[in-house]
Order: sequence, then C-alpha cells, then structure tokens
Amino acid sequence: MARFTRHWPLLATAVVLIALYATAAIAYPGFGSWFQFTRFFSDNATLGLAAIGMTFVILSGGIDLSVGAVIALSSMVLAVLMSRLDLSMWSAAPMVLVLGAAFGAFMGGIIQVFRLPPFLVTLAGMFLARGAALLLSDAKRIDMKDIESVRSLSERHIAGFSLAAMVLVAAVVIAAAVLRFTRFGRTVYAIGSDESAARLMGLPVARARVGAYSISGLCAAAGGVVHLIGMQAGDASAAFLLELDAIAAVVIGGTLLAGGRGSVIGTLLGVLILGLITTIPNYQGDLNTWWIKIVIGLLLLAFVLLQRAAQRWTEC
Amino acid sequence: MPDSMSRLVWPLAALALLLAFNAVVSPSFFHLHFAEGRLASPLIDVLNQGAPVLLLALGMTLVIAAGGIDLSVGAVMAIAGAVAARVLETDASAAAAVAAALAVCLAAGLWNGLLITFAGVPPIVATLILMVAGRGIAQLITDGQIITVEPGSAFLAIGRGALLGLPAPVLIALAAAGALSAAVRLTSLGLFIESVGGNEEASRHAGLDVRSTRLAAYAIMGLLAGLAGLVDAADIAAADANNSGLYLELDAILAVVIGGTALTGGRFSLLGSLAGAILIQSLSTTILMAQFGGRSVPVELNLVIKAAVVLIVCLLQSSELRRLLLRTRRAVA
Amino acid sequence: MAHALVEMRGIVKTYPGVRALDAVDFTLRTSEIHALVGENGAGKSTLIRILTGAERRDRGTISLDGAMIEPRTPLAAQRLGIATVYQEVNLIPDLSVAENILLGYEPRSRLGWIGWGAMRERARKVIADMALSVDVSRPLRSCSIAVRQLIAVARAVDQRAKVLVLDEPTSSLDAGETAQLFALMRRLRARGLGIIFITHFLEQVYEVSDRVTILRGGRCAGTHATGELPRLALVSAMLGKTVERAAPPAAVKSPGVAGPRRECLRAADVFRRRAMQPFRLSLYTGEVLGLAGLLGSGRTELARLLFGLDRRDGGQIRINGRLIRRHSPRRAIRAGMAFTPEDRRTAGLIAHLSVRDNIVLALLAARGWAKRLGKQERQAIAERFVRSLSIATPDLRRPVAQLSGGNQQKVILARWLLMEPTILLLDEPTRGIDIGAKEQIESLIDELRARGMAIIFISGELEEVVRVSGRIMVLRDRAVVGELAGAAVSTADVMRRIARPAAEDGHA
Amino acid sequence: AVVAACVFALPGCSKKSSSDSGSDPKALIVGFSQIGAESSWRTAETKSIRDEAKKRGIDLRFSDAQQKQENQIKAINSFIAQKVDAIILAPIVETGWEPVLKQAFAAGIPVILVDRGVKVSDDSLYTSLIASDFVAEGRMAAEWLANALGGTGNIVELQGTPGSAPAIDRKKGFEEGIAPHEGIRIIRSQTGEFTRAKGKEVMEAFLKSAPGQINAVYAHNDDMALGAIQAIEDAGLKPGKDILIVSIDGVRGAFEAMVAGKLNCTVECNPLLGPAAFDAVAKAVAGETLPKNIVVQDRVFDQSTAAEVIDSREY
Ligand SMILES: Nc1ncnc2c1ncn2[C@@H]1O[C@H](COP(=O)(O)OP(=O)(O)OP(=O)(O)O)[C@@H](O)[C@H]1O
Ligand SMILES: Nc1ncnc2c1ncn2[C@@H]1O[C@H](COP(=O)(O)OP(=O)(O)OP(=O)(O)O)[C@@H](O)[C@H]1O
Ligand SMILES: [Mg+2]
Ligand SMILES: [Mg+2]
Repeated sequence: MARFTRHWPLLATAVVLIALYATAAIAYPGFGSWFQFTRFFSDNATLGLAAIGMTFVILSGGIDLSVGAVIALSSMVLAVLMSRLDLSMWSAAPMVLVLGAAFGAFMGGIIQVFRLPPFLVTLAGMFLARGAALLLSDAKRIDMKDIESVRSLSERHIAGFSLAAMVLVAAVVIAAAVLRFTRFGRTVYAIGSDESAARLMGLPVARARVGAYSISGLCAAAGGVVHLIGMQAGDASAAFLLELDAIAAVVIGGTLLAGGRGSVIGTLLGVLILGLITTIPNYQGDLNTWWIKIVIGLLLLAFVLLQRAAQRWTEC
Repeated sequence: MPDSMSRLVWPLAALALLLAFNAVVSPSFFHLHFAEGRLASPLIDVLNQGAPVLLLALGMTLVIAAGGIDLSVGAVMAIAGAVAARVLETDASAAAAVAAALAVCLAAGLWNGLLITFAGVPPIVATLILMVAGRGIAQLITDGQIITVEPGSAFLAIGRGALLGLPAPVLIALAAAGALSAAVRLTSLGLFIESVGGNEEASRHAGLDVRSTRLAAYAIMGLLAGLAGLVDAADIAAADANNSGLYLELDAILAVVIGGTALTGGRFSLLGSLAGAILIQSLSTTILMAQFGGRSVPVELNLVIKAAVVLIVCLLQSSELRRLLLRTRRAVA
Repeated sequence: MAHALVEMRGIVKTYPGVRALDAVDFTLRTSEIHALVGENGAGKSTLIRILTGAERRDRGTISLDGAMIEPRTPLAAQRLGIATVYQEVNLIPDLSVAENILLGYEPRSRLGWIGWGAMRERARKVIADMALSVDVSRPLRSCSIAVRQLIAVARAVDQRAKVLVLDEPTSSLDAGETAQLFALMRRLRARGLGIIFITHFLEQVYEVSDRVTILRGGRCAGTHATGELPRLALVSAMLGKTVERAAPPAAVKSPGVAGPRRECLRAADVFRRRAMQPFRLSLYTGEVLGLAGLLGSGRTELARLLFGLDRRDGGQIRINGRLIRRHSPRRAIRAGMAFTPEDRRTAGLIAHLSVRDNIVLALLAARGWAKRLGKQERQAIAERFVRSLSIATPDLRRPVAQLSGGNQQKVILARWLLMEPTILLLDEPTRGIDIGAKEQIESLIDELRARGMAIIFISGELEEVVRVSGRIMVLRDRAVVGELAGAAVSTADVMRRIARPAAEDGHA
Repeated sequence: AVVAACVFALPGCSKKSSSDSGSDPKALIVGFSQIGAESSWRTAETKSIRDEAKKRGIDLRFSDAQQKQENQIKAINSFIAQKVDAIILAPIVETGWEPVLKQAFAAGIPVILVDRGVKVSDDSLYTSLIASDFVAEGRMAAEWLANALGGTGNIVELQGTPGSAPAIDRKKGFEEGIAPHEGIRIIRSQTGEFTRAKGKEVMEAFLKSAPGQINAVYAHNDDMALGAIQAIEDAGLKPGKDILIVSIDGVRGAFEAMVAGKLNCTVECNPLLGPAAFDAVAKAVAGETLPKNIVVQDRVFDQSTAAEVIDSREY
C-alpha cells in the first residue's frame, strides 16, 4: 500500500503534463505531430542529461552549478581532440566522458574533504570550466560538420528520434536503476536525507558524495558530446546558465532541493515540462519578446499550482 | 560574539589579500582625489559599482537564512528602473518615481513570498517564475527600449549625487546595511528568521509564525532589489530593462555564501555578505585594472581568475583545511 | 569463560569549555550486559561515541579482543564488530523501514544489484523477531519515535556483531516493549555478545545488567557487579553524595491547590481521520491528567490535536472558556497553552541557536517581532532557568546541539515554563533524564499543579503516569477507552483497562 | 479554477487570433527566430520585422531565443512542425545549423537569414542572406578614428559579449583597420558585454588605470559608448573632445549624443531589415530565385551629419 501511495506525486505531475500537452496539441496545428513529439526529446537532450546528473547531486543534499560550463568544455575538448588531433569519435568521446567524471569527482572531493559549501565549489568549477572552454579556442567555436563520424551520427534517426533522444532515454533508465538497485544509489538518498545519521550507520558517505558529483560531471560530459553531435560544432558558450534550468527541472520533477527525496523519472518529467512550456510560445503566433517571457512565466506558474493541487487531491 | 567574528575573518582576509594584490599590480588603485565634487578612486568605484550587488546580497542573506532563495532579484531590479523611468516621463517628481518603483518591487517580493508560503511552491521554482516573467514585465513597461532619464532630473542624484565626497550609491548601500542590521538586531526578526530557516517544524512548535516570517524576508528582499534597480538606473541615467540586473542574482547569492551564510538556512551574517559583495566587485575591478607587461588581462582569462579567487576564499573558510595544516605542522614539530 | 572484550583505558575528551571525559577506564567482557549510568552530561554518550568511531578521543587507548583498535569512523567500528544504537535515533527518515534495517548489508544479486524482495523478506523477519508490526516498505518518517528506536535496535542486532552498544534504547519504550528488548538482549548475551546498555531507569539496570559502571562528571566512579551494589550506593555514586532515599520518589500528588478549580480545557468530539477517534476531554486547573496507553495508541496525536499542530476534522476545543476556531500553535499559546514534543531533535530545538535563544524563543514569538527583549533581560531569564532546572551548560551562548540529551530536554521545558502557561502538555518530558532530574521534574510538575496549572502528562513509563497524575485517560488504538481517577489507582488498574477487549469499552 | 482558466484561455485566444488572420485563406505563415532583446538595436530589428509582417497581412510566428542557440533550434523545429511557409532566422552564431536547416530543406521550407551568415557545407540549405558585414563595420570605425587621431593615439576598446559573432568580427575589422597606423595602439581592451552599465563600469576602470593616456574609445556598440560617455563626464573630462569616441550601430541615442557633441562617430548597422526580408520571403514562396547575399549598405555618420539625419531615425 505505502509502496504505491509513494508514487502519487509523480503520477500527479505526469497527469498534469499530459493534460497540458493534450490541450496544446488540440489548440495548435502541428503541436501534436510526431515530428514535434520526437523533438521534445532531442531538443532537450542536453538539458535532460545534465538534469539527470543534477538529480544525483541534489538527492545527496548538494548542488552542481558547473554542469552548463562542463557541457561547453567537453564539447570544446571533444572538438579539439577530433579536429586538431584527428582522433576518432570512438576514442575521443570516452576520454571526454572520463574527463567530465573526473572534474565532477574533483569538485566532490573538495566539498567532502574540506567541508565547503557545494554552491561555492561548483560555482568556482563553473567559472573554471567555462574559462577553460573559452581559452581552448580563439574562435570560441570549432566547426565539425566536415567530420564524417559527427555528420553520420547527427543524421541517424530511429522513428524520428535522434541519437540524442535515445541517449537521454537510456540515461534515464540506467540512472533510475542505479538509484534504486545499487548500494551507492541508496547511500546517495541516505546522505541527502540525514548525513550524520548516514555516517553513524556506517555508510560510505565520502564515496557516495564524490560519486554523485562525478556522475553529474559524467552526465554533463555526455551532454557535451550530444550537443556537439547535434550542432556539429564545439561551442564554448553552449549551455549558458543551463544549470538553472536543470535545477528547475529536477525540482519540478518532485525532488526536494534539500535532498533525500526524489527520482530521475520525475526529473525527466520536469525536463519535458520545461520543454513544453518554452515551446508553446513558438506556436502562439505574434507574441513579442516580453509577452513570450510573461507567458512562459504564467505557464510555469499554472503548472506548479496545478501540480500542487493534484498532489493535495491525491493525498486525501 | 566570538563565533560570528571567526566566521567573518576569512572573507575579510580574502578581501584584504585582494586589495594588497591591487596595491602591487595597479598602484593607482588606492589613489584618492576629488573630481566633480566627490572622491574618486578605484577603491570608491568598487563600492559605487558594487552597490547594487551589495543591496541584493543584504536581502538575499535574509531570504537564504529563512530557508529560501530568490532568483528573481535581477528581474525585479529591471522592473524598478522601468517603473521609475516611466513615471519620470510623466513629469512626476523624483520622489513619486522612487515611491512607485519601490511599491511595485515590494509587491513583487510579497508575490514571491505568498507563492512560497501559501501556495507551497518550492522557492527556487517560485522565484524562477518571476525571474523569467519579471524581465518580460520590465520590457513591457519600457516597450523594449532603453528609456533615458532627462539629464536635469533630481532622480539622477540617486546614482550620481554625492554627500561628503561619497557617491550616493555607496551611501544608500551603507545606509541600507545599517538599517537592516539594526532592524534584525533591535527587533526579534533576525532570531525568527534564523529559527525558521534552521528548523521550521520546531519553530512552529514554539509558536512562531513561520509564514509571515518568510514573507517578511521576501518583502525586504523585494524592497532592496527595487533600491538596487533604482541605483542602477540612476547610475546610467536610463532604464535598460533588457540588461539591468541580468545574472546579478548569482553574484548576490555568491556574496552571501562567501560571507559565511549557509545555503541550507539558519545562521546568517549581514556583515559577511557585505564583505562578500565587496570582494566580488573588487575582483571585477581588479581584473579590469590589472596590467601585465603592458597588456590588460585577456577577456578569456576573467573567468579562470574568478574561479581561482572563489576557490581560495573557499579554502580559507574551510576549518577542515586549517585542522589538516595544524596537524601536519604538529606532526613535523 | 568470560574474558575482556573491550578495554578502554585513560580516555580523555575535551570539548571547548568542557572536559567531557577525564581519564575514564572501562572494560566490557564477553557474555555480559554492562550498564553504564550517570547523570545527564556525565559523559556516557561521549564514551560510546568514542568507542564507535563517531568521535575522536584526545587521549587513551582502546582494545578489542586484546588487540589495539583505532576506529576512525562508525563504518570502521562496524567492520570490527561493534554495532551501535545512538541516543538520538540515527536513521534515515526518507528511506523505508527495510532499508533502515539493512542499508549497507542488503542482500544483493551476483551483479551487486539490491534484491528488494529478499530485503523486505529479511527485514520482515527481523521485525517479527522483535514482535513489532510495521509495514517494512513504508518510509521511516511515518513511524513514531518509539518504533524508530526499536528499528534502530533491530538494525544493530542484525549486524551479527561482537559488541552491541545501546544508548538509552528504552527511553521511549513501554513496559511490554522493554521486556521484549530485554529478552532479546539476554538471548544475545547467551550467544557471547558483550552489550553496553545505557539507561536512566535504575529498575532496568537491576533487571538486566550483570555489571554496572558509573560515570560522574566525566570520571569513572566505579564498576561493580550489579547484584552486589545496593541501590543506595549506586545513586550516591552517581550523584557524588550520600542520599537518604534511594527508592523512586513516592507519589507526589498532594491535594492542595491554590484558588478554586475551574475547567480550563474542554474538547468535545474532536477527531482526525485516520489518526484519532472522536474523544471528549475536560481539564481543570490544578490537576495533572495522565495519558496512558501502548506504543502508537495515539497519545501524541491527541496532544498534537489539542495544541493545534494537526488540523482536526471535527469537534470543538475551548481553552479557558474561549472557543478556538482556526486552531494553530500560535493561537493555542496565546490562549495559555504550552507543549513539549517527544521528538526534541526535529520538533523541539533549533539546533544551531544558543541555549539562551532557544529558551526565550517562545516568549519572543508570543510578543511579536517588534517587541524585543533586551540582551540583559534575555540573559537574565535564561540564567534563572538554567539555574532552577540545573541545566548543565558551560555558557548560555553555546549552540543547544552541543548539550547532552537530558539537558536539551530541560531547555525545552524552560522555554515553556517561562511563558507561565495555564495548560501544559508534556509529551514524554522525562525521556532520557537522569533520576535526579526526573525527580526534580516530577516535583516541579506537582509544584506547578499546586500553583493552579493544568497539566497533561504523557509517559511511556506507567509507574510514572500513575505516580504523577491525579486522573488518567487510557488510550488504545487511537481512541480514548476509559478514565481512572482517585488516589488508589494502580498500574495494574491501568494495565487492565488497556488490555480489556474493545467490546467492553462502553461500560467504562 | 482561476489557474485552469488561465492555462486553457491561452490556446483559446490563439485560436481566435489565428482565425482572425486566417480569414484570408492565402495568408502566409512565416516563422521568425530572433536571438533575443539584448540591445536597442536588436529591439529595432524585431520591431521592423513584426511591423512589416503586420503590414503585409502575414501570420508571423515570433520566437525569442534569449541568447541561446538551443532555443533557436527548438523554434525552427516547431516552425517545421507547424508547416510554416517560410522561416526567417537571425542566427546567434555561424556554426551548428546544418542539421536543422537540412530538416527545413527536406520539409521544403525556404529559410531567409538576417544579420549574419551561417557556415554550412551546401549553401542551398538557405535561400538568401540579408546582412551587414561586421568586419567591414569595424574597419570603417578604425579608418574614421585613425583619420581623426591624425595617425597617433592610444585607444581603449570596449568589446561585446565574449564569443559573440559581432564582438569577434568588429574586433578583427578594427584591428585590421588600424594596422597600417604605427602610432595607434589599443592600450586596453575589455568586455562591456554590449550594455550601457558595463560600458560605464569598464570605462571607469580604464580611466583610473591609465589616467591621462587615453585619446579615444572604440565601442562595439552604441550602448556601451553611451555608458563610457558618462564615465568620462564623471571623471571631469569632456567626451568627444578630450577623448574621441567611435562606436557601431547608429541607434537614435547615439545620434542625440553626437548632436550634443559627446560622441564623434557611429557606423550604422541597419536593423530595419523587415521590408527586405519579406520581399525575399515573397519571392522565395513564389518560387523565384534570389541572390544568395543581399548586403545591407552601412554608412558612417559623424557629428557633421548627425543633426540632419537624427529626425529620420526610427530606432
Ligand atoms: N559536540 C559537542 N560539543 C560540545 N560539548 C559537547 C558536545 N557533545 C557533548 N558535549 C558535552 O559533553 C558532556 C557529556 O555529554 P554526553 O552527551 O556524553 O552526556 P550523557 O552522559 O550522554 O548525558 P545524557 O544522559 O543527558 O545523554 C556534556 O557536558 C555535553 O554538554
Ligand atoms: N507498533 C507500531 N507499529 C506500527 N506503527 C506504529 C506503532 N506504534 C506507533 N506507530 C505509528 O506511530 C505514529 C504515531 O503514534 P503516536 O505517536 O500517536 O503514538 P503514542 O501513543 O504517542 O505512542 P508513542 O509516542 O509512545 O509512540 C502513528 O502514525 C502510528 O501509526
Ligand atoms: Mg547521552
Ligand atoms: Mg508519543
């Protein structure tokens, strides 16, 4: 019984999401098309990947402000490795993923060892990664469209889903499994819920914390790879302030910012909700810049209020 | 209090370090002289330009201490400038413009607070809504244009006036800091905020009005963001709804955290936030002023330098590092 | 033959301003239950936190099975075979009961994936062994303190350790639960375990322990075979002075009350769905109304409803004659009510605030933010209560989190006493409090009652309820099932009422 | 209920508006992906295109990307899903467009680029480009300034947002332009992020760190120049006289400053691309072939011509 009621908030979120989608699909021609549906996944894949990593960190009671910058840095590093050093995608991409994970682990290590606020450490990480990305190339962007592997990967679609969309879905499944079925995953929840209790229970707090940050780094690096393939370019200014959207997606998806409670499935819902909300103005017609912003704000407001209402309703 | 003092030492030490660095790298940094009836020096500039962040950081300290966060402050700044500029266009007095802008910003703060306390929306999402929509509202007010304030307007005194040689923004920021620390010390508000942010459940048991305490923090934040927006608009004699306060919320949060207030809520230090804000601004000014071998710092390096400084401040704050150092020193001895 | 299992020698631990342990020696043998007793703040928790790697000692040595050990973290201690239940229950509220029992030891497939089915199965078995009935897949958050405490014990027991440390495991258990726990402890002792058992209940020391070590002010005041140590000697060793009376305090309720009695609280048909059946309650000035019942019978829920912490789904509450409509703690406090919660860590204290601020918090809250109290005044108030309740703290500006468990409880009590409420709801106020302090609190309750205060008193310790209260309401399964009054009421009467089948309730 | 009403009213009202414009069955639907609203120049460009669409009875789908290429790609995808007749794109950067433009191409939707080009392997992926040449603008500014300085002087540069295309090109063009003049040096160069406030802040620092050495300011846009003017006045100097100032864009504020003698020169970068863009759209939809590049002619204005031109400035 308790096992099912626990999922009510998530279901409420999903129901509101579907209702919003259905309404928009009825109101706007083309919104309900398969093409647009697949785009929700591919256009938001980078955000989604970052948000998955962010979910681990937030569950562990931390925060990671560096993800946007790590996406930019890894897309730049990958571009440099492939275009300057002529490495293949298959050898360069794993290196970038390892680099991302190592960067995350480094930040997590500093947070753990020196007991520093994650906000500060990851903000420094954000400056560092963004700065390094900018320094890596004078042009700030490296054009990759002439590299065959990038080209073919970016044009590969299955039933309209791009590689990015498939990576996103795979990542959600893996992350959900890791959180639910591994000791590491449960420890991440434990330290976010009550760190001192977790320590007294003899759980490997340090390992879980560093692990959460390195997964965030890994996911961001994967986001960078996906970004490079999608854009066919390495980009030092990619994903600017994406961390805010990622945090918002995680929180909208029902994960507590204080840690300990939440899920990656929720995060995926959160990402899709943000994607949906920011896409609606594109269909709305001639709204000007400021009305677009106001409408996005209102939609977000309407969504969270409906979500709250639905959750309250299911609670009693 | 010895405890709060020790928390303050490290941001101040970092600030001193940075200033010392400036004294070496750009000697004109500490050069003081009078120009246009006010003191002119990079040092004063730091305070002058840092005034908006400083004002934001003060409010953000309370909001964070009460267990929240506010991402909308940059947008609220833009709204303040926009409202003031529009009111000034109608030939109303500067006082009316200021009052109107502050009233609107107070409402914005209350809106955030209500959404969080009564509708139960998580702070980060609630204020994200206003962060996005608020800039739209500001642009709606200005019609997306930069509205220039008439050169003679008394309103400009907020940004460019001076008293006793000190520029008005500095005075406003310091006055706000003084008033706020008096307000939290001389009333029970500070204790309530710390208590609500530290343990909401226990605060409710003790009979605290958790909602209105949070609401008060957000209302104060709204007012201070409005003030920051007015200073910003008066400084450039124009309301730039597109850019005013853009990304400043991050600087404000950074200042608060550097100042030793934990993002998880609870204890806070206004003085620490003050030091944090000044540290951030002097960092930008340092980068702008520094010359190495006759060249200015390449733009690309700005962020890397910022990263280094933030990390150093972090490490200075870390009692763990100090403990490690002590232990190794003892081991060596 | 029993040999020394754990030997701690010359343990020293200093906190800023406090010498918590001063050259303490302690020996635990195999197959023994070793009680550790002492006043609040004597250093019991600190000693075991050092043994279990939760805290670093300044000096001293620890050996296990004759080999020097250096446990730096609780994990390391667990690996060495030292399992612990800490005083303030340390479990993960957001995880399920099953995980809280098995986290770190969960059954896993060959690939390292957690087997949830097997885990629940095993947790269910452990829970059943302890005669508990809890759905192991629900979050720990939804369990009461007492249940959590038992789960913590279950977790420690399940680790198959050599040494089991229990820091006040019985503080919120009722007699039945305690008996079950003791049976379990004896079984484990038979298996050769060494058990360290901290408690403030002297009865329990004599009931279950083989040897007892007394700590006083951070020093060891002797180790004795329990059977050879008279109670009087034990108490004088704890208090460091000779006492005339070692038996638990006699019934304190004296009939005398200042002024005429009047009804100050009346609840009519108050209920909350899924939490509390409709009940009626009248409370008069100058009386102590005890609430008795088993674990989870709804005593806490009843008190929360009265205080306005949970919204009631129906019924009326009048405080001092005034009908309380939109009930909230603020309104209850304004009407003259006060409530000390059973869970002081999450509901009582603001951990990082100072002792002083925690004491004056409710007063300030009631005055509103604009009417401040000067620093001197606050200091004076706090000092008065620190003295009158003998709260052990080096100074008033210390964060309350650094106080020992019992002293934290006194801080909350001080917070409410200074409000001079007409109605005082005390939920487990004596939990984790040493006998000296307990006696003090009990006589304080009587003193307050005599001054005309109306008190609702909840305690898991039936003797105490009977001793302190003039009238007792009995609860079972979230319903009030009867009321007993008069000086002749005994624990046996109460127990009979609790055990009486539901069908007979009507004839109360 | 209020909330629900607000969500569902939104699509509702869109229906109404689209059926209003849809009363003419042949009304074109055109998607316009704009970068954002970071400067008055950008706002003027947006306004020009929206006004022109209204004038021609075109059903415009406007999208504001808030400075993110990701959002622009999202917008183009949703334009494709809506089966618009044409897309106008103001690309924030040059690279990264190939995949999405291929999608548009496959859907048979013509794409008109405004303000700057894109790098694609096959330029049939877009129909036409209507743009100014940022490098040329930088060069023009340099030439004017070199001339005004008489071949010697110290310049400080206020760069645009790091990494943005105009910032890169205007810096490059300017450096090319001053290269022949040995006596001219750029002594400070920092980013003012295209905003007035940052322009002022950076200029204040420059004035303090190189007191008395600055002869001229080159700003990548007018807004930063206007901020710099204030900083110079605050320092007790006369902008336009003690320190020469040249910038790019030619917004109305710049002309006002020139009339007041505080700004010396602005290189126009015309944002009023609406008419040209919809001419191109009309032709593309009609199946006519278009020139690949339609270069917008930019002019240099200085104080001598400012007064007569100012009244004709629309933005
Ligand atoms: N983290 C800490 N910082 C400072 N002082 C502490 C800390 N923990 C404990 N103390 C102090 O050490 C002394 C011993 O505390 P301890 O918790 O061991 O007492 P105890 O015997 O367990 O008491 P109780 O029966 O009340 O639980 C107390 O004076 C307490 O205030
Ligand atoms: N033995 C138990 N098994 C399962 N759940 C229990 C048990 N005991 C208590 N609970 C749960 O704990 C919660 C709180 O009960 P409550 O605090 O009102 O009981 P109580 O009479 O105050 O007893 P105590 O405080 O001693 O636990 C309830 O939600 C109840 O479901
Ligand atoms: Mg203890
Ligand atoms: Mg209870």
